[in-house]
Amino acid sequence: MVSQKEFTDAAFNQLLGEGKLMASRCKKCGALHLPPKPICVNCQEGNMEWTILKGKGKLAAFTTIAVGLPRMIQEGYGRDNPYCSGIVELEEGPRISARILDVDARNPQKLKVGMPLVVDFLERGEGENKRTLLAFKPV
Amino acid sequence: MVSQKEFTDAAFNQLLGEGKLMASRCKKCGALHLPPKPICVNCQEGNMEWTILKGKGKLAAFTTIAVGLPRMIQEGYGRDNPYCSGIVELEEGPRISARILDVDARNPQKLKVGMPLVVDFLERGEGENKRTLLAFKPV
Amino acid sequence: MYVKKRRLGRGVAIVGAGVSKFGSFSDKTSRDLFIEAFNELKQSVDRGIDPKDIEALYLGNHIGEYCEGQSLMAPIIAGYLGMIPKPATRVENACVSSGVALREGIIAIASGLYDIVLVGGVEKMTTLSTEGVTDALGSALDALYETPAGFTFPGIYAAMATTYMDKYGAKEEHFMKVAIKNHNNGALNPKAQFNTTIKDIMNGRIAKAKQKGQPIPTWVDEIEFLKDPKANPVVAWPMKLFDCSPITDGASCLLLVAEEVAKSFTDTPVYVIGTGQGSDYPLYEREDMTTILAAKFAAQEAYAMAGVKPEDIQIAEVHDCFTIAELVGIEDIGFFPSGGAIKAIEEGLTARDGAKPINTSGGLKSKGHPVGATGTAQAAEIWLQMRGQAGARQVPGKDISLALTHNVGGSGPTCAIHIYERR
Amino acid sequence: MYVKKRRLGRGVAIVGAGVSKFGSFSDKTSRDLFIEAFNELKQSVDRGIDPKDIEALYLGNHIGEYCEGQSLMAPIIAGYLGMIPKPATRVENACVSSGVALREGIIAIASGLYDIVLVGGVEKMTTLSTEGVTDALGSALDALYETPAGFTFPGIYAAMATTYMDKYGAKEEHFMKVAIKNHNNGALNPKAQFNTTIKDIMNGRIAKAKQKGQPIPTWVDEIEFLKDPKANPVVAWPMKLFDCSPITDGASCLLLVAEEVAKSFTDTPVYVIGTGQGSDYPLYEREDMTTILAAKFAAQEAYAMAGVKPEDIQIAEVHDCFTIAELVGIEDIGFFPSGGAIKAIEEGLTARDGAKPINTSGGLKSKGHPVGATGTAQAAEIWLQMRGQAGARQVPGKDISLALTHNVGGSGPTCAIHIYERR
Ligand SMILES: [Zn+2]
Ligand SMILES: [Zn+2]
Repeated sequence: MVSQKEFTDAAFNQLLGEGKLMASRCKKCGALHLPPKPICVNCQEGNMEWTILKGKGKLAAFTTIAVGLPRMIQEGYGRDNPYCSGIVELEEGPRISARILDVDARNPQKLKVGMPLVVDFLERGEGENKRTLLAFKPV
Repeated sequence: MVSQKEFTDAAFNQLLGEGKLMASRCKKCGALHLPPKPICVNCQEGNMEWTILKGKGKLAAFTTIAVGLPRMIQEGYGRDNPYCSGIVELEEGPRISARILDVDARNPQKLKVGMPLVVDFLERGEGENKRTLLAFKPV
Repeated sequence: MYVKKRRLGRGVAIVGAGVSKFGSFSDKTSRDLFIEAFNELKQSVDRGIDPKDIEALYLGNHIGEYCEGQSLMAPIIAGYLGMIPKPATRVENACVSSGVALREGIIAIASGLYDIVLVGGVEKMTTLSTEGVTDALGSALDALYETPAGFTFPGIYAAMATTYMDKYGAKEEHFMKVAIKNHNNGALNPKAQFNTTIKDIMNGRIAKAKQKGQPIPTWVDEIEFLKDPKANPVVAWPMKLFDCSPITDGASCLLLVAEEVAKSFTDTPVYVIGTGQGSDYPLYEREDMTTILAAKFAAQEAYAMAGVKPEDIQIAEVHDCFTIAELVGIEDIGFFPSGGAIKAIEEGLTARDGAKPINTSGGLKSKGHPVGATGTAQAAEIWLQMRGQAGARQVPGKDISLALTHNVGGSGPTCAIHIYERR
Repeated sequence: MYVKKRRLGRGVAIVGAGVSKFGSFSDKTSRDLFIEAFNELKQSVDRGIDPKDIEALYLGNHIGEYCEGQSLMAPIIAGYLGMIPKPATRVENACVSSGVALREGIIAIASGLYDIVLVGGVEKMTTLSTEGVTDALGSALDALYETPAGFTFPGIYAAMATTYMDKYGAKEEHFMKVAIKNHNNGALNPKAQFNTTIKDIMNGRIAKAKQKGQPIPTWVDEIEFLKDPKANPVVAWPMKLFDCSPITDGASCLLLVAEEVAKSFTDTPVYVIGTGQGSDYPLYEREDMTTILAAKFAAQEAYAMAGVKPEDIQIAEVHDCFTIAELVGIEDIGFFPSGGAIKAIEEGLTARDGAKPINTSGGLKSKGHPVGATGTAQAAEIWLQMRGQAGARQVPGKDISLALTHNVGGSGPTCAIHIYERR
């Protein structure tokens, strides 16, 4: 019962694991919060509901990273094999940080702010450490 | 030339590696600083000299640790094999924290504040990570 | 020790307080915990508070880097509370992080810069193993000269305990009695991590042994239970499991306002009339290892500012991260003479119905010790006691008009003390 | 955006400043670095200061836990300075840690609590590998939603750069010109980590290639050098090696006193007449990703308190942790309109001899960026420039009586801005 979950990072991640990108919506003013927030930043109300997002959006900002985080180096990325991280603006309005897949990270000049993207879910880790990461890829 | 070293942790440790326990002494007021300090805490003067300590003292405070630091667990210590850490008051006056060796850490009641100790130097690590740790043991 | 009599430019009052449940919550982050405390705070402000009116946040947090890989936590928390673009600052002074955040909030209001400030603290510790927490809290020791000697955080307090035992003749039983007292109080605090007496823990173990058909322990009282190394194993002798505060997730916060506007929030503000903070060397460099100079200095400053004496204070929350710390603490704040804490705990003077009730909340020992949240959680307990809202653990037979909190960081290199008044 | 006009209870002045050499020093700890800065500070106070008269320390430090396994650093530093039992507090707001420490010192004096306060910062970064530093600084991002996306600290500024390029048409050359300008200044700063121009670095490489009999590079100017991926590899596109501030060990500190006692320390105090601090969401949540609301809010607060306008300010130290940050920064403080930084850097307006000299110290880019020390190091540069003591890099033809520092934490969730006056 998605609608009964608390509006926490744990719930958001569990939903990602189910292939759902969900935001919290303020029942009073309608503001969407992604990642979910339990108190509305707009009107300070604490009456929220879960809402599912279509997972369609456009690239709002990006970078291709050659000197990566340790976890990314462990995935095989590095100076000769950069990866792309971006901020995606969803059709519903909110923006979120995500891995950007299926792009040529060695030629960042070819990537454009505004390019259309669709959500993807990236599984990492095993067993207890299994986690679903939010990702997007070109349409 | 010990007397030309800066009064730093690096110098103190290098001296430990040479088997020397050394303090900084304020040339103005004579106060001893162990570990070495470059500015005298007593009179705010910055004119110090190195002085070697005899390495004799007594136990001023102690504990036997069953739930140890990760580095001590790596050395093989643990709940069934506690180690002793203590604070030693040297004959020259200053006190310092040190490993306490050659005592029965399973029977801490037998250890006494005031018991006489003598300095020892404990080598840990290899190559670049080699480090000499300050230790004391019963006379 | 010369203590300058200091005056603040303006008076400050607490008009709201909130504390999350303390415990182990695998699905809650620091943000979730702080929001839980903040929601309670909002409810506690008698005439209400619009979060948009809050002008600044001071947030205490100690080991967020180790536990959640998160530094720069204050603006993130501010973002969840809807406080952007107001200033948000993290204070890190180990276990006195939010005690100092409280002090900074008071100072900021006194400066004239703000009228309404949120102060608080949070710690999310249970993401780490016991070994990981030992490592993380160990960072509050002197990393160059204490940790190479193998000292842990319990270990350094244990060393303090051995000098205290040597100098004043304290026995392990005295430490145990502190734990028993604080669990007795924590059993009455629904927010406490260990919301139960040590006697009930003991009886529970006996019942469980019976149920499982195991050999039935023969403990006749709590002291015997605590002397059994199977029930109460050594962590760092003479500190055993029941001498140590637990690993805790939790958050707490206070709403501070300038004295002149306090009555627009509530008819019964709690005024902060004294604040003191001090520093000390690592344990090995202290002249006297049975006392904490940082606490003595902070106490003298706070008393001087408040214009009151230790004998005027009716109750106190005292930093009992380890049982030895409470004994040293009640001496450092002048409630008892040096070594006098032994007699005080023997005679029950610090019990909830004693002459000087200490740690009615259950203390860090029983309530739990989310390190960065502890300072403002202590003040939140005083807030409840002074307003007569502490429920089952309300101090009996006393109308509390003067109280004190004593919050220590690390092994004592830092301490913040506050004195509270209900007029 | 409504900005309340705030007033401090008392005025505050800087009467001394010290900065350690910035660079990579394998045998120095945080303590050694801070003492080096403090020794210079003591020399800088015209009529002298007895450290025993200092009443409190506010210390900025960001990643001491990662670099030295040390939290609770403030009282340790206080101990080395002979300040025990005076209060010592660590402020952690990432790269604005000492900028906020400065603000807290000002607030504390304004409150009436202290007359003489030491503020400063320190970072000892070179104990870690580049990978380790990337991990440690990454803790200042949103650990729940930015680091899982792979963002690093350079990466998040790089993302900001792509939106800035998209919105205003900035090219990679504009970022490069910021680096060239700041190295030109840093070449004149003997404390700078990179005490050399990019042209000299380029010519050095050419000379080295000749000497070694290697193919001689054909760069005709610094821009060509910086466009060569072998000379200037991508870190996080479009940010390349020469767009990024280095990994630095260093410390800095300031002596703050109440305005009414300033003249007893020096005839030429530098008065702090405006302080502002703001917060913002992580980058992904900001309405406009080409500006930092925390900085705009802090600037407006500081200008309102000081009663001056951007056009009145003669020089500024601006937080150029990455070259894009300086462009955004000089817009956020109102020196140039949105997108106007492009033209400013093209036309040399921010050069040392330009209309609005920015980062005469060399900035974080060339001087180095020991993160916790940067805020008070910026103020120390202003102190020198305002007193005409900046040596070879003294701004020509200007008698500096109004200046500003802009110090940002993380990707912009926090910012502190100060305005200084010489009367
Ligand atoms: Zn709403
Ligand atoms: Zn001296």
